[in-house]
Amino acid sequence: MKINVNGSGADVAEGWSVGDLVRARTGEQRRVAVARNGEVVPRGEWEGTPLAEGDLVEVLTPVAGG
Amino acid sequence: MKINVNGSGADVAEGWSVGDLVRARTGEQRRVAVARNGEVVPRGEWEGTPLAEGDLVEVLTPVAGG
Amino acid sequence: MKINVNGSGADVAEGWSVGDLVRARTGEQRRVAVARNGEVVPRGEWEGTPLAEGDLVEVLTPVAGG
Amino acid sequence: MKINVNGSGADVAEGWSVGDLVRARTGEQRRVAVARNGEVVPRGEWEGTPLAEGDLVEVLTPVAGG
Amino acid sequence: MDQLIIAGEKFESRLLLGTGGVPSLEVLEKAIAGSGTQIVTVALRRVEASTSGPLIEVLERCNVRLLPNTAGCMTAREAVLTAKLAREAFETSWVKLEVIGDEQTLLPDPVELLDAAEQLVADGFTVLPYTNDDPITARRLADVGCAAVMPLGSPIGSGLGIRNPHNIALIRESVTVPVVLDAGIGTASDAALAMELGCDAVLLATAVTRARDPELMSAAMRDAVSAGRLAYRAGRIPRRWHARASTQLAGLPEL
Amino acid sequence: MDQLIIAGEKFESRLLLGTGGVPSLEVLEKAIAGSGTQIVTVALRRVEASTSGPLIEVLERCNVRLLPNTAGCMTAREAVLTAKLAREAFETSWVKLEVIGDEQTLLPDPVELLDAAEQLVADGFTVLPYTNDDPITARRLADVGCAAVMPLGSPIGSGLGIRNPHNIALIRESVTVPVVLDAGIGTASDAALAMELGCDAVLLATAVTRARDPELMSAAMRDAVSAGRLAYRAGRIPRRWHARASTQLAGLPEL
Amino acid sequence: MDQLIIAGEKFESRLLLGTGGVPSLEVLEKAIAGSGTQIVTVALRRVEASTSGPLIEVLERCNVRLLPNTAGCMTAREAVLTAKLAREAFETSWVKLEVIGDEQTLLPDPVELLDAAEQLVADGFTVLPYTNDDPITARRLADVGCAAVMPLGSPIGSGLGIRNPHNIALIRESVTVPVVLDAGIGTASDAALAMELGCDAVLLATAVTRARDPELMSAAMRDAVSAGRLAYRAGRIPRRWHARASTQLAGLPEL
Amino acid sequence: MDQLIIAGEKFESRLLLGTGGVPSLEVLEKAIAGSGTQIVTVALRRVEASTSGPLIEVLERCNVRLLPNTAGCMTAREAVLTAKLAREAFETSWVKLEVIGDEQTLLPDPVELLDAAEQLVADGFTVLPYTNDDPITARRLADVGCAAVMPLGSPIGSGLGIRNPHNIALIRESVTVPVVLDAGIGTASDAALAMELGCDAVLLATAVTRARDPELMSAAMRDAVSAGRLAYRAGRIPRRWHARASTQLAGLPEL
Repeated sequence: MKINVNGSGADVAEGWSVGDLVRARTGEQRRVAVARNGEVVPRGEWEGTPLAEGDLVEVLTPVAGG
Repeated sequence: MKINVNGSGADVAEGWSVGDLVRARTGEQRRVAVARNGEVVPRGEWEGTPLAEGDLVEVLTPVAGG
Repeated sequence: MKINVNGSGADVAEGWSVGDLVRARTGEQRRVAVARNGEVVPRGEWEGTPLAEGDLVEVLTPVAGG
Repeated sequence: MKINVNGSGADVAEGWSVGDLVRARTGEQRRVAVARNGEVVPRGEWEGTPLAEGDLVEVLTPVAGG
Repeated sequence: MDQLIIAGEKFESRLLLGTGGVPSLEVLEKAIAGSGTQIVTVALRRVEASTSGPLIEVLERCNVRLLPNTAGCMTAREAVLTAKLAREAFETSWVKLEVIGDEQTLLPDPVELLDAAEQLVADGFTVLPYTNDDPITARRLADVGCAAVMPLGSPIGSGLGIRNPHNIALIRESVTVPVVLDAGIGTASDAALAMELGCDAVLLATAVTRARDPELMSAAMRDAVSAGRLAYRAGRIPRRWHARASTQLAGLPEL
Repeated sequence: MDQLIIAGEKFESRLLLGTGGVPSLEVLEKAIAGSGTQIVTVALRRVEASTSGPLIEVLERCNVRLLPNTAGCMTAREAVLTAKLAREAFETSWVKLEVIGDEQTLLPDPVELLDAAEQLVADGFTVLPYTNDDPITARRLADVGCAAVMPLGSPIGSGLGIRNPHNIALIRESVTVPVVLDAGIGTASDAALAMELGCDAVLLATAVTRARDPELMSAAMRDAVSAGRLAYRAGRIPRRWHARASTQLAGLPEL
Repeated sequence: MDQLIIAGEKFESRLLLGTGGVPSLEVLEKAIAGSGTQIVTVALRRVEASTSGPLIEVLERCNVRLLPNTAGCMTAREAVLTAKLAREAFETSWVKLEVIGDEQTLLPDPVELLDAAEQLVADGFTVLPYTNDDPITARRLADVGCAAVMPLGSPIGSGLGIRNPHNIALIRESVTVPVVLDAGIGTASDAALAMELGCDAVLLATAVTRARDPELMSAAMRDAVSAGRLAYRAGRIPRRWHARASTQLAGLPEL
Repeated sequence: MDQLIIAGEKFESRLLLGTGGVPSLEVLEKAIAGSGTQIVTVALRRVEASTSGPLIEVLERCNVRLLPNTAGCMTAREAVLTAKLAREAFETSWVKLEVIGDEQTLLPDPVELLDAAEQLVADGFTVLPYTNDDPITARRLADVGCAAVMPLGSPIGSGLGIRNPHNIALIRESVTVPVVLDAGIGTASDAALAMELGCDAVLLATAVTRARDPELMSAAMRDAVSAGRLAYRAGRIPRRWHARASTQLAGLPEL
């Protein structure tokens, strides 16, 4: 299933949830935030939120900032 | 007929037009502009525009300005 | 004997020394400095320095200053 | 006869005057000023002022200046 | 020739003169003549409040373009309606757009100003907005089609000059329409500085009309704007930390 | 008429022009004409070092008063002798007295300067000393009989403008002879400010001679000095913390 | 005690520290300690781009409040979504709201900023907006319910200090919420001046993180903010044109 | 340790405090404690004029070095004699040398000052001269053997701050002895700026003694001097015309 993660195309297994994707992308999951198709996906809904073909997902993490 | 002209109440004859009012208010009519109930009344329509009970009219003239 | 002390005329006994004058002018004598006729009179020479008619004497003491 | 003109040694004939030197150094003589051994030599005295062994002479001319 | 061009119209003078605060029409006429201005601002008020007598006759004699303002308006709606009334009264679609956010500072309200500018441009006006010195707001005003942008140097009538030259220079970088320094000018060097920063013109009123001698000050401002413009075109020397001799050291005598 | 008077001599122009740094005599002639100056500074150097060709012919054509300087001198003795040589060469007893204390900043040495000024005044010179912006030194120079005082705005050729306007204003308060702002001017607004501070004239060289376009800048400086002088005479408006409306609020319509 | 209070929360330190630009987390930890700050800004980026290692562990060790920003957003929509993501990631409803209008100056866009602020306040955020130095925009931000206003001194990272102190003082007059000077601070005296103008706090990053010695500069800023605040409370002496003797003349001897 | 060293003597504090203008000795004692100063200036006056009561006891309690001044002297002769009297009274050869040229501005007279400095150095004094901001005069004072130079920021008691930072920086370049910014400080940021310019210390009186709350202001000045010194040592960021992002753009999400 083709989706877009952080600006690049990605191929993920059918039935993957946002939680699966986050785990695949980052070890440290505290302080991580996820947006799917322009909406926030609250941490509590990661597992219950399946990914769909063509999803635009952003997986974000803290950095130093002004 | 009671109307409001430049912020004060005024009593004008039935059937008076905007043109009648302007003449009553100022000798010099060049460079004068009139608003009636929040809309501009173009010079060309002064005579053809009757006043109505409760009208809010502003009759304005040039002054020095920054 | 007429002398001038701190800008005003003063009458002092014959044979008075600078030391006598200082004692007469100020109780606290530490931190006091004396000029006589435009010269410093060191503390050690106060007693041995007789005053003479017409002397110009300045008896100075500390004040707050910028 | 050895003298110093404008910072460099120069060899001039016995009996040369300041006037001779100026003529030798510059065609245009208007607006020229001469110092000899730290003194101004007025234009009127150029011819009557003989040069002497070891003289320090400055021959100056106008330049643009702030 | 080095002309000021606004909305395709050419002007020899780069000084716009506000008429507010003049002690008399005689003084106004002298100040207009002394300043050499070709654009003069005017306003509209209720007929009862008009005290300035035959203002229009004087201005027509001076043969200047009239630029009505919307002074006193605090919302886009008021400003737009005032602009339309001015178009009727003065038979011009040019307007100095003012939308004030505060009566103490008379500083413009960026949101209302942009809203009004957009409406008036759509209605065919030639809009010259009085704005603050924020480069972003200035660029947005240009983007919506204003014929020029008129950033302030400091609050109207304050005489505090150009408080933030850096912003004025940034505005000059960020728009292509003419930049007119409007408000805050106190004296001649302020006007010269505005032009040196790259402004295309200066608009001022109080600095002349309330000066001890308005006629003399109007000539001062004429020369100041000319001086600043010429200096801008001539290209100033760079600033140096240390000195640079203006007289050659070569050939210095040993005395 | 509003004339500049130095040592009893009257001038229409309040701009004195230094000639150092000009790219060519053609440019110099244009700059002198453009600036409208009536007083031009010159220097003396060894004949071998003279590169400026028929400088004198050009200056005579321009019909300006020559003001020789003592640039490069670091002691009173050198400066006095240089002044005497200049009197011979240029047939004038006027001198711009410079005694420098440091080759990097070219700042004047107050002690040597005062010494030289006193000697030259005693010898009948009309002394115009280039000094720093210290009001005490300026007053002392006036006290010893200088015909004017010429405080700097900032170091020669630095283009840093007037670094301490407060001192220039204090100098204006403390002497009765003309005050000529000399050195540091970078652009037109600097010259205008000098005049607004009460200076009687401005002397500059580098700002014009090393500008990208010296002729254009010479006209800028002419207008800037005029603007600043007119503004000084006209009496500027006071500075205000808040705004003051330039359009009456009375009669504002309710729209 | 003289505490800073934002949204009801009390802080001993009036210095907010941005973490951008730090050479290393070791340096960041020292700078946080040296500055005495209790509020530190952070940002969100894609996981691949995170280079700062265990940033969060360090910040948790420092026991400071995290203030996420919306840096890089150019529309209200982006900023609002970014704020919501930050709320998820950092478990705080506090946000430093940035909506930039231009990538070269990084100046805020007043229209988008006000729009975003209004939405976020409605959604329960504690909004600290980075704004320009326009008093009208600042007042509007306070009016829509922002917990503080954070006007700039000059562009982010420019080190140009406070370009328009007059505007900062006007902002202080026009709002009751805390005023935090944000952006432009270059060195200690800039931070002290901000506090003397009546600001309640200072937010800076580059001035410390890119200084030659960030740890030393963090201590400088701690002392500067304290100095400026104390001076503001102590009440400075008035400015005088002339001098006032600090040593009495009475009793001066005749020597 | 970063100590101030004058004439071989080491000090932890870089703030010198003048005592003139204090409302009471109680306040003075608190201000000395609050400022952390280790050097305090005093003066001599006729016994009849002494109003300050047990000043010396207070100062001895504070355990500070006394620095007598020659305030009020207008000639080298007066100043030299006053210094000698002070040496007698205070049993110290240190002296803050003041020779004033004008009672309205209290500006130093460079000629008399240099003369007095030379005499006192020859007589074994440790001379700390109060001078104007002229780099040449400062260098000459160092050349004659002064232990430090103390240029003014602006006239004594004026609170006008540092009118010419460029000159202070040039003085710092031109001498190797300590530079102490003396006179003109109005508030904390002025003192911080002095240190950032490279001054080794700041001497102030009025700014603290006549502040609304002298004790609070003394603490402000302590922190300001510390802040400015730390910033000077830390190395400030360069000034930039445009912005520089303090948050990375890399990894910015597309939202």
